[in-house]
Amino acid sequence: MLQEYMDRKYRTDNKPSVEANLIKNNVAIVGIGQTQYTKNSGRDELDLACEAIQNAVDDAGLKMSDIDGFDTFILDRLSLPMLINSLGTPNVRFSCEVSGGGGAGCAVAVHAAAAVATGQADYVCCYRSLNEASGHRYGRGDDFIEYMPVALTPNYGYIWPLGFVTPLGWAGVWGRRWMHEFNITREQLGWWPVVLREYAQNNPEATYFGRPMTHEDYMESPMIVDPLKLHDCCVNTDGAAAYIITTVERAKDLKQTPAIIAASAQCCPIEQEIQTIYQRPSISGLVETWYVGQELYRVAECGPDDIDVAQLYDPYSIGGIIQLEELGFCERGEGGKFVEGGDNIRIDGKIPCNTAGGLLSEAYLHGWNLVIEGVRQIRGTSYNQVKDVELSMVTGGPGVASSGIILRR
Amino acid sequence: MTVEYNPDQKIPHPAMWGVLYKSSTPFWEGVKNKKIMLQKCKSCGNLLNPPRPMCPKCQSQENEWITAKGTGKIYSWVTFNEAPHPAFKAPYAAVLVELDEGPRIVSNMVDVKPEDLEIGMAVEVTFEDVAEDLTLPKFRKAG
Amino acid sequence: MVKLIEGIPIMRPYIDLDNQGYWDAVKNHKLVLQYCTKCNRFIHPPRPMCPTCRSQDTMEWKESSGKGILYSYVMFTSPKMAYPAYELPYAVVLVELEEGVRIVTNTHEIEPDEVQIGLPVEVMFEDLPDGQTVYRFKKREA
Amino acid sequence: MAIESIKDKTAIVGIGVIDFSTNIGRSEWYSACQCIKLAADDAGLNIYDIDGMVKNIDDGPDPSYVQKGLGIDNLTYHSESHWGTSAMMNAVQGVASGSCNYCVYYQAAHRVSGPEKSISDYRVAREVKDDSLDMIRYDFFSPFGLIGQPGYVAMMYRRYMHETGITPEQLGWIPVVDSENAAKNPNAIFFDKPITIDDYMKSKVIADPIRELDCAPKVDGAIAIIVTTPEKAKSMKQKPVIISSNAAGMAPEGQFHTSYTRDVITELPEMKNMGDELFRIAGIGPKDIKLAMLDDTFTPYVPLQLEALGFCGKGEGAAFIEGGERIRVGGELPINPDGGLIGQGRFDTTRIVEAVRQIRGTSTNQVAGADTILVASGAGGPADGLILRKA
Repeated sequence: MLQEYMDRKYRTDNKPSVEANLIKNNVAIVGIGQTQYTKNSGRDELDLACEAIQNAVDDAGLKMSDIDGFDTFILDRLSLPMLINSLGTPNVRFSCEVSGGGGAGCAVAVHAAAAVATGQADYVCCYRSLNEASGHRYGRGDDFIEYMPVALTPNYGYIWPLGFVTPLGWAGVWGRRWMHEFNITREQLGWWPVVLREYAQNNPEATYFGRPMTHEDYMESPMIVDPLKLHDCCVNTDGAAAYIITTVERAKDLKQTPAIIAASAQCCPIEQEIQTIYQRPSISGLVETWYVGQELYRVAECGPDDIDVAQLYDPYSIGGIIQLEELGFCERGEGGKFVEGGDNIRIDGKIPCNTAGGLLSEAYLHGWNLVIEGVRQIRGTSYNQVKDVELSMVTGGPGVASSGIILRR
Repeated sequence: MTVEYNPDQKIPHPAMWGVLYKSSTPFWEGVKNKKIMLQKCKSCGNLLNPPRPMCPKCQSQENEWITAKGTGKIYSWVTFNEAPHPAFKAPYAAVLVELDEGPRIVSNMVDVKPEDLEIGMAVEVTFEDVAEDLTLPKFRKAG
Repeated sequence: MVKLIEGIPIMRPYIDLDNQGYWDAVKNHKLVLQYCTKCNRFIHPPRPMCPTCRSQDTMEWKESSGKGILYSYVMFTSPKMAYPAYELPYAVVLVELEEGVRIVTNTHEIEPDEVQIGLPVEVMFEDLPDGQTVYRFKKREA
Repeated sequence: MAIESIKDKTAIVGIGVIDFSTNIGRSEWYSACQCIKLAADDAGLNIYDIDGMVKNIDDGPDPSYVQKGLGIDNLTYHSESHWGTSAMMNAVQGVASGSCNYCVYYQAAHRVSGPEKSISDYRVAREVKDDSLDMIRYDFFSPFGLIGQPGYVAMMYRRYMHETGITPEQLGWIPVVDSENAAKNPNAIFFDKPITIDDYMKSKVIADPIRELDCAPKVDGAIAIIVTTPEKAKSMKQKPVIISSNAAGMAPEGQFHTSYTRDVITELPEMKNMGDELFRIAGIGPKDIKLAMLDDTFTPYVPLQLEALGFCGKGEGAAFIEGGERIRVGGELPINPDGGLIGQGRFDTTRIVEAVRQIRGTSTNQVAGADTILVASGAGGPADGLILRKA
């Protein structure tokens, strides 16, 4: 099982050829939009979605009626017909939802790109709208009592009744195993959240803007689920974000510098459970992220050294750091050392990461904010702009069926 | 004939959905005050039914609420010979009323037997307290 | 450890046609695992098809020795992410059984500072007041 | 270069269908694994080569579950879709865009005996906690007792009767012809023998004017369909069925079965948008279609689909179906020779399966010369469809 991963030898003979890939270099993200990220929006999610989508449409220089496709991932609380009835888009030809939770952060772009590349839609809007701070939050323990007397699925039945209902806990199990096998220290872990918080100080839209944090602050923060401390965990956000995907051909006539998709990848390796990926031979790595990285590099015909800036889906610090290993930015087991001191992931480091503050310090918008920052880095409009960005990588969540894209100028 | 309810069963309440669709709240607040409220786009005057946070014609997010006259015509109806929900006693009818302002809303008739219903029948609103915490707009034959 | 707080129900497992045998056994204080008689392989979690030979009728339930090693764990220390039916702190551990599969479980009579990767453990069962039977793991001699 | 359209870029190479039942005695997970295995056998494909999976969001277990049984190491493409058979579009895009080689679309749903909620991650949790997450704004209907799809459709149907004069004696020919066809299809378990129009008229009126026989019954079933490129199909076991065209359509003011706020409520504009796109991509018109697989979940939608897809003019649907001659096998436009959903139960992918069998020439109720077939799904809401042709 998972021999390719165990041997670190990616099979390419069973993949569609790079020439057959219609997405590569043919599709681009041309518009980005968001609402304010707050702790209590006082508005419903449909309302927030409408605003973010309108902003994305304006940003692209399009009309609302141009949008003919919609895409998001499951766990979405909106009714698509109601969204369309509000936006007034006359003929929607494509819609899709991707499963896998946060892992689908980029898979949504993959499917939208596939629709655009095959002529099934002209302009697809990928949207996300949440009231997780003030309303319902996915993955909190106390939520479960009132509405879930029985575990949700057969496989959760072996896990959830043990007082084990939160993604943070599930990830803690493989996170601890990683720390154990490679002697990763808590001091090392802390540098990921600390550097992200530094980035957020330059981003006025970030939740933690104006609230700096030192490594000492991190060390003193309370333990939430041992091995994770409060500041290892993502923020709660009310807000919405959207981006628009079309062909490179159409992008030429639009307002913005297009962020061209050089490669897109999705993967669901076997024995996948949402975070509780405990049956695999080794659980101290992220099989999903490795597959995504390999496929991205294969299609984009590049390697980790060519990537200028990365937005890694980090619902908790370990999820971000192990991804650095699996994507080849550092050796396996070296993630702790790599982030120590923070320089490697700072703006002029080896691989600047989550330059808007990521999920820990900017917003937890299920990865939409990461795609948007990935686009800004290509446009040259980031609050923490990396110099001369040619290739900008974005990934989906760790420990779930995952995804990723590489954007280029 | 008026819709009859089984007293030991809870009639489906609209309030359950208020969290997700805040836009609907003024409509149900209006019903409590015995008014039918309609959402109107401030920018182009389009009536938005059902309520929503953006006008599909002009994409404005500014809107206001107006009070409907409460008169209209039956546009279509269904007679339930079997109750799909235990709170309702079959047979009963659900009607689709086209208000004079234009929007169509689903409701029930008061004092009209299902077999006497016809498309085009002129109707006017009346309000019925069907449960302690639920008032519904219903319609009766006009005049 | 793992103390239940009175009055708060604990979640029940999702029992369906594929895992009925597993939960029936737990009720009888036995830990069984799904086993493919064609591939001579233990499989967990239970499923309707063997992923190696893709047969749908060669699977049976085989009793586990109940012995294993603590492979990894988390310790719930804050009410924020914990399930409110349990007294804090409580551990959730991943045990690698002798049969090669890993199962998630709680601990029995193991102090928080004793919960460590590599600890030899074995299964025990407890009948809860609400009629449920649960399995937990306690220390054993290596 | 991005391509202009998906015309002829993909093909169906395998179908797997389990025996339908009203009490199947196994889990949906079991059936999902089983039907994919059957489809791979049918295609002559090694299951290990499947690298894409799509499904309807509400049906059956997620790809990550099915994969655990099938032993597929990695999927490079998977997604879910809401309505009808629109997941097919994702399969087509995945293969055509070069994102995967062999994409399987599976629908495993035990709607009679199965769990009320399918094993599909958080989705169920949301529904348990908060029914709002469903697609319709029920809050304006439920307090008045307008509950359930038969009622929703009845509201539209009454208006349709008023506007066009269609009668139950005319509409009844849909279940009558469905029952004739179903009697020939062993997997259509709801009719052993044909019914007459009298039988239909005696059928219980549940939400006047909708009768029991106007609604497709629930069923336990599972179906898998494998899609790949025509090039790869050449070396496979079955003669490929080429996907000439595939499209989906939505329209303003749409709600599931309850688009009552539109100016005209007795049309299917989603279906019209979808059909126009379908014919545009395929480069053909309604006259070229030899057989139509239409959505008969609720019978009033059949004449409306005939109108929306251009098989007859507006308001002419009733006359088209009356007497059944034009829609029987051998007629001008045979419809649902497998017995439709009235005969087989609510299971949208049966339409694709029957279309594939007709083109292969292996149907139990074969239509002569059925080389170009239209499949339509999602009547009364977002619509989707396919035009399939012989290679």
